[in-house]
Amino acid sequence: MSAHAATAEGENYLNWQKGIWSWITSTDHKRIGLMYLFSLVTFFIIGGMAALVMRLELAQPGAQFLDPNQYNVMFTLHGAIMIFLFIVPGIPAVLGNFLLPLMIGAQDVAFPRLNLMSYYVYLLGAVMALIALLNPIDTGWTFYAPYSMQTATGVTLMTAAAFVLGFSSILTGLNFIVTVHKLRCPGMTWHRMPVFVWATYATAVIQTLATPVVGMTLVLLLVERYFGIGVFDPKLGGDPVLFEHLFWFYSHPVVYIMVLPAFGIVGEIIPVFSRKPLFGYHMVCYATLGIAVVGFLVWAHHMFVAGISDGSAMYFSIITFGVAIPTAIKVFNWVSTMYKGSISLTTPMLYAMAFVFLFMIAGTTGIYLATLAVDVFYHDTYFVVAHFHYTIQGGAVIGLIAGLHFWFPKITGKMYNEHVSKVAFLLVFVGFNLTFLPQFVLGMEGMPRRYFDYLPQFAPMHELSTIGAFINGFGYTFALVNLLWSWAFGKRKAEKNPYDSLSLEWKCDSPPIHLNFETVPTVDDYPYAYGTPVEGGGH
Amino acid sequence: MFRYLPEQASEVAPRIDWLHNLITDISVFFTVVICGAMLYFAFRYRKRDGVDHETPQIRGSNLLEVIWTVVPTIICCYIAYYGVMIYKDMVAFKKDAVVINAVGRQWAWDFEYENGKKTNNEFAVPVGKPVKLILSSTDVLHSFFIPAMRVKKDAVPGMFTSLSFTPVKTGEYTSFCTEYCGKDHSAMLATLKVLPEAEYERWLNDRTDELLAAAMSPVELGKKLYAEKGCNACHSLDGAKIIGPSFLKLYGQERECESGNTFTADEEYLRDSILNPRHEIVKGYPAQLMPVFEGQLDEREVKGLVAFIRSLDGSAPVVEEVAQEEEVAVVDPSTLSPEERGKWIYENKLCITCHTLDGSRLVGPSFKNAYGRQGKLADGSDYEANDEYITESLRNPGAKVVEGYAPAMPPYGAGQLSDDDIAGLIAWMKTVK
Amino acid sequence: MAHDTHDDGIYLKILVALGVLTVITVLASSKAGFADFGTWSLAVAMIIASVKAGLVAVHFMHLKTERLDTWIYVIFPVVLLVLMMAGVFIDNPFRTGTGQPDPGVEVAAVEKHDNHGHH
Amino acid sequence: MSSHAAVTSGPPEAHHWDPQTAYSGAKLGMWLFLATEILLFGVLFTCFALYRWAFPAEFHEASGHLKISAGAINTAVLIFSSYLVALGVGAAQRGDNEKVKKMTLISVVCGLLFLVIKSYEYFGKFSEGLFPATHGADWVLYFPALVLGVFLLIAAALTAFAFAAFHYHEYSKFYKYLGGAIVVMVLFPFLVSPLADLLSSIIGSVATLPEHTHYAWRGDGLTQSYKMYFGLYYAMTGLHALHVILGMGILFWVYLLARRNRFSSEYFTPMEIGGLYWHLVDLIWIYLFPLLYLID
Repeated sequence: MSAHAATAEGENYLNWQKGIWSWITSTDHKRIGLMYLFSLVTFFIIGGMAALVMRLELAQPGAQFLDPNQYNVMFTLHGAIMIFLFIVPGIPAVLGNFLLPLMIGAQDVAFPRLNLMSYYVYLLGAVMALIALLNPIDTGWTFYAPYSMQTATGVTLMTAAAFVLGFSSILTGLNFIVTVHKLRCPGMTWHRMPVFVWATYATAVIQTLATPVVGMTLVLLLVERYFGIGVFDPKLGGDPVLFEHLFWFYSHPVVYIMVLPAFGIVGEIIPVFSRKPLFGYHMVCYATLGIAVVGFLVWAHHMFVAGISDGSAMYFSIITFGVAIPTAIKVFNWVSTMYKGSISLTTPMLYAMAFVFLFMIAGTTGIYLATLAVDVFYHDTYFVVAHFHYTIQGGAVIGLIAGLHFWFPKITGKMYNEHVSKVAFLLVFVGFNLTFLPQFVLGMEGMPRRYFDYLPQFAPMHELSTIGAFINGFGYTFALVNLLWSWAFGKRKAEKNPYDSLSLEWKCDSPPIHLNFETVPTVDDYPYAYGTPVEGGGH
Repeated sequence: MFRYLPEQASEVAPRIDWLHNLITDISVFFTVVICGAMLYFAFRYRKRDGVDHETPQIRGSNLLEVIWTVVPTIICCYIAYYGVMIYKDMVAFKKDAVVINAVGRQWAWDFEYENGKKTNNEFAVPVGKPVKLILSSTDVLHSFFIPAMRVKKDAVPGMFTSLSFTPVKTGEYTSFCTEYCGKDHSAMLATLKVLPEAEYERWLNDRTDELLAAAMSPVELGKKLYAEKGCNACHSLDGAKIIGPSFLKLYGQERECESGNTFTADEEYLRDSILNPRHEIVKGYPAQLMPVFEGQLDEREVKGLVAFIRSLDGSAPVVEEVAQEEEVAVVDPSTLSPEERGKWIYENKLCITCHTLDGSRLVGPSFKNAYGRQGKLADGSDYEANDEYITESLRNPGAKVVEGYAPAMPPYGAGQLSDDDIAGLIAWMKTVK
Repeated sequence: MAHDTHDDGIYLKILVALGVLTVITVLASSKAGFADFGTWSLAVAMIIASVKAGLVAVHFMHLKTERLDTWIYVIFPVVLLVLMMAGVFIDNPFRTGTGQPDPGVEVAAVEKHDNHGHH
Repeated sequence: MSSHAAVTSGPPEAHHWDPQTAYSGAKLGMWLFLATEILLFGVLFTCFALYRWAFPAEFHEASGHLKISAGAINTAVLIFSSYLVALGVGAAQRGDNEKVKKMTLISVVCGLLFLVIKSYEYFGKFSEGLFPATHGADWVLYFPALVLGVFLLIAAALTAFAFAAFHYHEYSKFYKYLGGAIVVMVLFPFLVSPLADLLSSIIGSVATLPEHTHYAWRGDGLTQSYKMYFGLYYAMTGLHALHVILGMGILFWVYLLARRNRFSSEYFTPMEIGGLYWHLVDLIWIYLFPLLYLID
């Protein structure tokens, strides 16, 4: 490593170069991570608005202020924006970009300019998605054939936007895989890497290998809409179930792109605030890779009633349980980490513990949907809506916010206000549960999803859910505003390692200098060696 | 707890509910144990007065890892096995099943029986005998879901799919479309009537509405099809544009199409627009939306629709009554005994959608031994379900709402229920035990 | 940079091998060649193509000198491709459509079925 | 793709890793990109495999239309160019820039020859009426999308040149290119509709279909699955041709580097990367040729 100009006192990646130009042409993984953060939060707000409008409409049976077409547009935009523009880039693009090089002792990702290019490809996709709002699409985020072939609404632009965003996701994944393989600092063997790096690596594998499949499927959809090449439309001899196969071959692994990084973050937070090593570190790492690999085998559990053969339905039902087991192992390991620890209930720890509770509900409700006979009843009902909100919102979004709070001192160099953030946590937790527990009940009562209007018997639960949705929305705004306020006007400076973590990213300054480390760090043990060694403590 | 599943009306429902409740119990147990342990650890080993105390460096234990890998695997295998076994019985081929063709189309279900009887958004099956629905779709994906029977299958255009169940309880059950299919996806409901054997046979061979249709004048047939085939979802009768052009004063108008050529809306143009709507799209209207009716409507039905459209020249104001079943019903309530009248009112005046007979709660309280029931009202005062209370609850339900129930019941004025009707209802409710 | 300089001889041998295999695959087809493998023509064509692809990958693309991590990201996508096709092909050919007796699923008589000892 | 130090002076490039790991990192990155290409084509292979199983007779009959001679020549052309590129990589490793220039140039010419043969085949099919036309009157439907694509390509190219200029510190050229990109993107909303109408009227008159049937193919009277074979044929060979063009672009970029004799035994990564991509393009055609042309 060639030497570089010694950094002046108080100079860090935020202030070493001034001006907007230095930001938008910066190939520094930390600045790119922040640019992603602000883009993602804006789309989180847009997607959240669509959700609140839907919940207002559904508060009472009968049409309130939307007509069916507008409602269909709302739930499609909520789905498409939240998934393609917020949560799929989500944790890997923000915290992955910011922390991966720091955690493995590198100065930057493997291909810095490719990293900047993938941000601009993301922006291009985002611009196309915003233009697509003018003639909004109403096919649902799944673009199922043959409706997406026949509807006159603007399917083209939103599908093209999804393709471009997929391309950005591939480039980020590719970048991270090469970074983890080639840029680990001396001593950082695979078994000394933090769990968040394992999770980001597993996510990068899925991003790189699953996204091309949906990219090609969406291109085939567009080509069929315009050139009449009959691959999915039954009028042209195609098979709509084939579209479902190809779509879900990507869309199931994508849910692991969303949730695996959150597992990584919780695996980082709990040991630090329990002052205890992460229990069963090796099992947690292998479970992460296990989920990523088995995630590719199970896609047709979304299609049990789609008309696939009974034999394949039985296969996919049985193999889907293979994903439930590694997830259970992870939860057991997190809770065992807290045994005999010295636990301080800071905000990140509260979010991590809330994550464990919410993911218990998410995981166990997944068992219903994996069981063939029960999924025939539950498929496409509100039970599924509640399940995937518990996994995505209860899992990935809570994980992202926990990560933002935990690494806030490292990113900004300041401390956030602890009390305000705890109030915000309470609002988020209560609001989220109040929104989606009633939806489990709706699912049990057999209410289908994507319904503009419903029978009076479902009314009470929808009222509860709408109230919960607004508390939830307010809770998130409150939490994010608190972070923004503390960054802009916060007085309390954060020292280098406020929580005495052993992980590498806390060895550099907060906020870190442009090239992360003054001298190349070396590592001789995994970053969870807290507490005094005891015999029989395992390796 | 968490028992919210709808009533078990098919042979396989108890087994599915058994498996469902088994998973519920296991899930609740593990969630309570794990989150309880987490909270206990957080409290028991909390950091006291700001200083971290000694913590053992336990990195892991292979024994524990093996245990919590093997135990969940065993549980998962058990659940997966029964999930597959019950499904296998659900889809197994049943020799003498009643076969019904169910065709989904944008926003309605058409049923056809083996003896040629066709019904719209409603079908009946005999209790106790297996039923097989052969599903198909004429346009986009739909899905046929009967919650009470615990069955669901997508209706995929271009291929057949089938679902089978064996109803064990008579009654009326709602079925939903659960695969998103466009504008009125949420209005695409069908009613399943499970009838005793004899009544089913009578219903199957009761072709009165088809005879009625045969005797109908073309304009009346056209009006009936206008409602039944879902034309009203897109074409209005009062000149307003919903999605397609309004039928008011349509006949004889000049129609300028996207392809540039213009037509006068005569019989030929209307006939072609109904059977192959996508050939000529009028300027300003979305293409590719109207379903193709060729092969759906026979010649006589098309002539009826055309005659109906021709009759809308704005001279006679057309009151669009939604085809109410009651009018066509053979039964005249006044001829029945009070108890039978009460039962008939219960089934046909929509009480059934909110009040059950088996004690389970829907939107309103169950009618099972409701007469004479005492309890608390929302405002805390007590109530006793005697004659005056029931009459008032019907005429002005908002006055006294039972605690814990939503004030969602519509008032039944003199126009809907006469005093004799209410007396019959009260008499019948006394018999509901 | 220590790496063995490929002498061009190997590449020529590979070129010849590929040419020969191409000729074989053309002759082995019923359209242009004379051999008619009937239903097996797809399998034969795919085997020959895979051999050619293997030659290109190992020699031209220097997979021979690559370490394990590159090999993983060559094998894994091919496995995923096979998985995708397998998933589609255990579904389409076995759809029972109108619920005719599915060969795999035995016929359930109408009377009460013994359902594995629970209520 | 390489992150090697810029030849000219300027702000310290974050060459944060030594040339050996940079080389192996670039190769791993390229292999990952090839993995995505394999899966991209994999979707088309899956669709083809399914519909060939579903409609064997029509696919057999339809594949009779293809000229096996053209396919065989194309296979030979691609294999030969793949051989040349392999020689080029060997030459680059020895720092022999002259040979690299020759090899890459001939390969680009081979790619061109491939495209010529391909277009000859395509127009042969068009004349037989096997042309995937869209719904009659809506032929103009996708011209705005085409125009949008062209604008985006121009804007993207200009920004790419701007970055290149920025990288080599020619700031004057950098502002020129970036200004051009912004102007193009600003003009786009005003120009798109009139331009689309203009384009559609010129081409529309030529391509309008005799009758306005929905999803009508020129070769009417063919069964749906017959048309589907050609739909998949155009999709697979079209996407492959696009990748041939991309490969030619990369090889030409390597040619430019060789012209500035940048290659030495220490630094030849671009040639290696370009070679990997070209070999993949050849590898995919090795599978396409028997699947589409030979099997019955």
